Amino acid sequence: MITCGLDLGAGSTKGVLLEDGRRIVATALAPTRGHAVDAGRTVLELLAEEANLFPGDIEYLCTTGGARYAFPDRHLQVSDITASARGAVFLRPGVRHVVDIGSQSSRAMSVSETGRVLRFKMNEKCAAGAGRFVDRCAKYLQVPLDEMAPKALASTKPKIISSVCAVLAETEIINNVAEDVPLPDILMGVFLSLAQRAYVLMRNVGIQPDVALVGGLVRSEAMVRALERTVGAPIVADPQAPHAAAIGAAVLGHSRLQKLSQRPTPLAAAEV
Amino acid sequence: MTHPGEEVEDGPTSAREQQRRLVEEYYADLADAGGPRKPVAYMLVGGNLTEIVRSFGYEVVFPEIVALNCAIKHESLPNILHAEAQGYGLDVCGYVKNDLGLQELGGKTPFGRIPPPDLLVCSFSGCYVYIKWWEALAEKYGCPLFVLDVPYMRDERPRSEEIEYVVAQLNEFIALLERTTGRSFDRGELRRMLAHSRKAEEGWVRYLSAGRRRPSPIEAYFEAVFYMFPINVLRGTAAAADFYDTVDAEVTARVRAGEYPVPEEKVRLVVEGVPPYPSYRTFWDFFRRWGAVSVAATYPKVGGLFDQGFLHDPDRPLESIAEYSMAAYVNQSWGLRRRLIASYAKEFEADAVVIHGIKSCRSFTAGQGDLRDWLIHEQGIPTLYLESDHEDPRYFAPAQIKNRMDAFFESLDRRRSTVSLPMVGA
Amino acid sequence: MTLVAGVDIGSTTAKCALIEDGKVVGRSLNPVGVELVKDAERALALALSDSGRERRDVRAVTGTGYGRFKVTFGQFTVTEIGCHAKGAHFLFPATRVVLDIGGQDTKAIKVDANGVVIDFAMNDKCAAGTGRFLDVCAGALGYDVSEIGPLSLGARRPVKVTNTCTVFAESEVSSYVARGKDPKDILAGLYGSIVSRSLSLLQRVGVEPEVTFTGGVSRNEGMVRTLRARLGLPVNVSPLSQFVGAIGAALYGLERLEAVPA
Amino acid sequence: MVSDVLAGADPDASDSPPVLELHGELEEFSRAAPLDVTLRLAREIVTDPTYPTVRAWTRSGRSAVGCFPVYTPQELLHSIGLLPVALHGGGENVEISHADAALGSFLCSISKSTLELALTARLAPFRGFVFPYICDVSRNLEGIFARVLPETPTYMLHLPQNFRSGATVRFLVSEYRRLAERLERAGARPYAPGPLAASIELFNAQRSRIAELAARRRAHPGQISLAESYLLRRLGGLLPREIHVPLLDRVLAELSERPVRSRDAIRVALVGPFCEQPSLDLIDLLEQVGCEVVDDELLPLYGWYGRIDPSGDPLEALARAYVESPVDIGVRAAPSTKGGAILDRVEAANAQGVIFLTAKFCEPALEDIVLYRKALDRERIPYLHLEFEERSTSYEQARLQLETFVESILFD
Repeated sequence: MITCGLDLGAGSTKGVLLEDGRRIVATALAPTRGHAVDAGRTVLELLAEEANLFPGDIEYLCTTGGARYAFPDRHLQVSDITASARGAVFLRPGVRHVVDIGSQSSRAMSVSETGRVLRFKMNEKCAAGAGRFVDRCAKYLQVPLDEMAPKALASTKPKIISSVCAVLAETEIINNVAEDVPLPDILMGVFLSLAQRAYVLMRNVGIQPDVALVGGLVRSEAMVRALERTVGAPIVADPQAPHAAAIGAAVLGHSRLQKLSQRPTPLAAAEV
Repeated sequence: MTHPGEEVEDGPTSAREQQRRLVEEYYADLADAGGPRKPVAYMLVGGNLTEIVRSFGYEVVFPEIVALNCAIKHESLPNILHAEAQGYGLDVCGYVKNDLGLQELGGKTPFGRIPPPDLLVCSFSGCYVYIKWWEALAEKYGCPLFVLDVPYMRDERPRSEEIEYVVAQLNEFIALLERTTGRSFDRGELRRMLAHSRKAEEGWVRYLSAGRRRPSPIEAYFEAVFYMFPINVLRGTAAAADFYDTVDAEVTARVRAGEYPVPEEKVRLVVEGVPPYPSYRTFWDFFRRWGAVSVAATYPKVGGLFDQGFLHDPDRPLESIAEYSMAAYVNQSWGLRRRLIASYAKEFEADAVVIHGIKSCRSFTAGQGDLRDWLIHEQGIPTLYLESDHEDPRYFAPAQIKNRMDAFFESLDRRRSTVSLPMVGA
Repeated sequence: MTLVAGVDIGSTTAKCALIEDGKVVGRSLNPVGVELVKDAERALALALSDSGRERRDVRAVTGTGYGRFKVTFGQFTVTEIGCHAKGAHFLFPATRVVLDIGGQDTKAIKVDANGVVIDFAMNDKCAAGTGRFLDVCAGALGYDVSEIGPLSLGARRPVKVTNTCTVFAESEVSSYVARGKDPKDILAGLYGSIVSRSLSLLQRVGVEPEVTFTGGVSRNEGMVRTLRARLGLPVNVSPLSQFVGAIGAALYGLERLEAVPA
Repeated sequence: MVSDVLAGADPDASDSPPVLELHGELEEFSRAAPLDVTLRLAREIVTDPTYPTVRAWTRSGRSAVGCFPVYTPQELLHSIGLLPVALHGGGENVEISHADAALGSFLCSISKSTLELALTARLAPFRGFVFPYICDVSRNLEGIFARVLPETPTYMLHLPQNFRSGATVRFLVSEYRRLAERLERAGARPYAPGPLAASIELFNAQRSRIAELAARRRAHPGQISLAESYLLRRLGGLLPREIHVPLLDRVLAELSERPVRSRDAIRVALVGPFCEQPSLDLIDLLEQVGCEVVDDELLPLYGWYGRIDPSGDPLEALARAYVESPVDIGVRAAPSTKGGAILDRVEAANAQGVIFLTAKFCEPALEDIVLYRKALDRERIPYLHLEFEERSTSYEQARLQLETFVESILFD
């Protein structure tokens, strides 16, 4: 039984193929570039190629992410919060708290042992607490994005940014530069500021170990360290975590498919 | 000049020393958990009932004042973040979040631990959030909650039916205190306390009216804030009454010695609004750079409009308490507030008005933009509007505030056609 | 025959104007990085080479903008609010209201007949409605901010842009793009949103003719048209509108020199 | 007595207006029309910030008074010959360009848009305004109105917060008398007990019809959508009640013939939008994502009390009804505890979860939520908190969170 999870995000589109709800047989990623449907189809082709399957072998397709309704060839769509929680618990069954620092919003979720969302909270007011903040800082400080984290890790006295506006925070950073604050301290300050904002969300839903970080920034070691330092607990950062939402969608797709196959109703009836 | 607990930079004076000692003693008494402690009533500053509860042997805690003490000592943010983790949103009053965060964290303040309440008195005078705040405390502590409903002040003087309503509630409050303490109401004791209050209030009014002098020997906003402590917290005691004698003597001495809040008074201001406590000193410095002195301010009136004649009267105890409660500054309708500010500007010969809006305080702040408009366009008074927060350091942007203040004082300066730009590094 | 310089260090660009005998004789504009003192020096050097003058000819340098304290080689500093007022008055003597939309803030300034500030209002809580807002949203549309000026002309059904947060507005724009909206209509919606925030600031100081529009965003034709339409008034825009702050600063320095002879 | 009032007759015939003269929209609403036509018209009226029904009413020289939410003694205003009209801000169609300057940045949309309407002359049909003390912003707004519309009487109605004092009813009666005196100039006649008793009966009739509508929705959720029932309630604050009551009678009759849809949805209580109202799109979204709203705080004005007996002193009866009301919302000191109140509500409505839908910057709501949450957490009842603003066209964030909430209850 092959189910597919497709996470149609604003920046990139991610997909996974799951066999019998247990084993990931393929993962793929493509930039979205404003064309979610095309990116989704590309990812499907990549997945099929990697798993050596025909796209038709996929029995159930569940979409998630901002463009989850835009993709026509789906059986079901679920919210990316629901999906990333399921995905995080699939990857690490001990996880009870998931924090997702995405490009435009951050979310914290407390989850059950099956990955069901018990409570969640996302930043709504202002985007200062989201990953895009890091991109903008990189641009402003003229540091390539992939060098942000290694440089930040050299920090000894990080300078935390207090402004709640992502744009005005840049002014604060520039002031720090003008005041000769060392670059690593400014960079680490950026990650710590993000971590602190995430921590407010996390405390709001209640923190229980294990805590997992998902979303794009999970690849940044500085982000993981900053979060560990702020939370005062180890953070699970699975290498597959950027695909957590796609994985969760595939997992939910699998359980839905199982339920449907117990009934005589043909699959087409479940299409939305 | 300094504030409760801050290091003195400009050399101590007797009033400041005495004030600091009063603050320390007050917190020390509260923290004294060793012996049998006095029962504690939590109360709000505006239109408070200090004398009544003190006459029943209660000590009083004002969480607003605790909150400002935390903020000025840069200790408010952890409390605020703790409250946000409990679910209080970004836009909730900073005082509320500081207090409820602090309560959850065990009552620790920069001056010592404050005890939990035995009685909650919600003097609902001038701020709706008071009700919400006291409901939360009541749910946490399960102690009796008394809501004193104080009608909003819409006429120059309270109306008879309003006074009757408040007095009826005060009598019900006294009956509650008799039940909770097992003591009977001692009218004589209340009168003695009100006599102390009266003396303190008259001294406080004398101090504030010194701003009429040119140059002003007092700083009616920044300095007054710490001289407010006895009038708001210790009212009803002899210590509060005596404190203002010391202040009197100090003001007289300053005038004699020619010592003023700034070396050369260049701009006389009326200041409206709650101070940005987390950046109190930085904010004050922005004024001093320009030789600006507050000669009158509305914030020192949050505890009572004594200068408008709303003084406690031992011969009319409950009636005068009712009138005093209604006349709390923030309980004044906008029409009354506007007229008061304009009258300060006129009587204290101010050059301009500075309004400091508080992001998380709707009671004080909603409508200050309209006030600004009225002062500029109908009263012809140059007015500057600034915005930050009274508790939350995240909302004080020094560069932005300084920029606005510099621009404002530059333009005031130029309008008087004196060219005196500060030099680089000034 | 006094040559004076004004150096305006903003959040995104450094500008310099040289003034002599009531004329702008040199100017420069360059992006700012992380070394503001050097950026300020470069601004002056570029303006000097633009004018063909020497550093020693300059009698006074006045710094303005949020980085005014980084013009360490200058004699005076003035806030950009005073400078925009003075500069606008210099370019359009009948100016009574100045609207300056810069990289991170927007200001409405009321001036008297002599170009002295009477009142001003600025955006406070965030960068909504500033030049940066436009910058980011242009990016979301796949354009550089310098290209989008004429693009909204001919919009038929401007979209409604309601998000106040620059970063969220970016995603709102992206979602309009994804829904296949005409970029013309999206831009027109953005201009409408920025202008309506600006109007709110203008209301605070009171609108009366003449209105002069300054700052980087005033170079955008679509914005100027939208502002004119919404105000129902003519709006002055000088070809030097990005230099208004620097011009004002230079003039302040001149005034100071005249008041206090060397 | 109601039928007398509806027919335009009045017990104090000497100083009462003659039969209702109807124009424009008023005429349309008084005609029998199919439900969908009524709802379409209602949607237009409710989202039109220029108050067409009020303009129609005032065209023949009658006066209307604008009432800021949440509670105003409309019966009293009606009895002195005024049409009490609920002010609910500007909705999504009013752009704020003047009001920000007067009020400040960190304030709810309804205060800003209501002031914007005043500053742009769209409240010109009103002859007076009442601002109840439901929060500091409403209270302060009165002072700004008094300055910007100096010719129009305004009143800040002090709604008492001490519900235990023996003196509260007497004080509230004095407040009501002051209110009537203040608006007498705008009204047709001074306060008198007879007309008030008649007005109370009219509003009793309106409340009973609205309660009936709510009961129908509870019994057959699929028969009428939340947005539809909300629209019908909203109309009640915009139409003369003499028109609204028969209109609801016609609606109730027609509803019985509507087919009952059934669908798979979670039952939720909607808490928080008591003053500023979410847009119709947002209300629809709740149902679209799979929520069945079984209890809500939308337009709480009608649920303040049931029937008031106007015999005796009707003014005292009105004041007593307010003071003794069991309503427990953010702008009233809690009769018991907030935590207990939310659990009672969830149980009474048999809800599976709670959605807190609060206006941005609405401080009373934001503060209550924490107490509500603690109680819900203890009982493991799921909840979701969303903030909304009037002028918002994009609901992607709201949809994402609502779907997550529904999914968290639907999927194991």
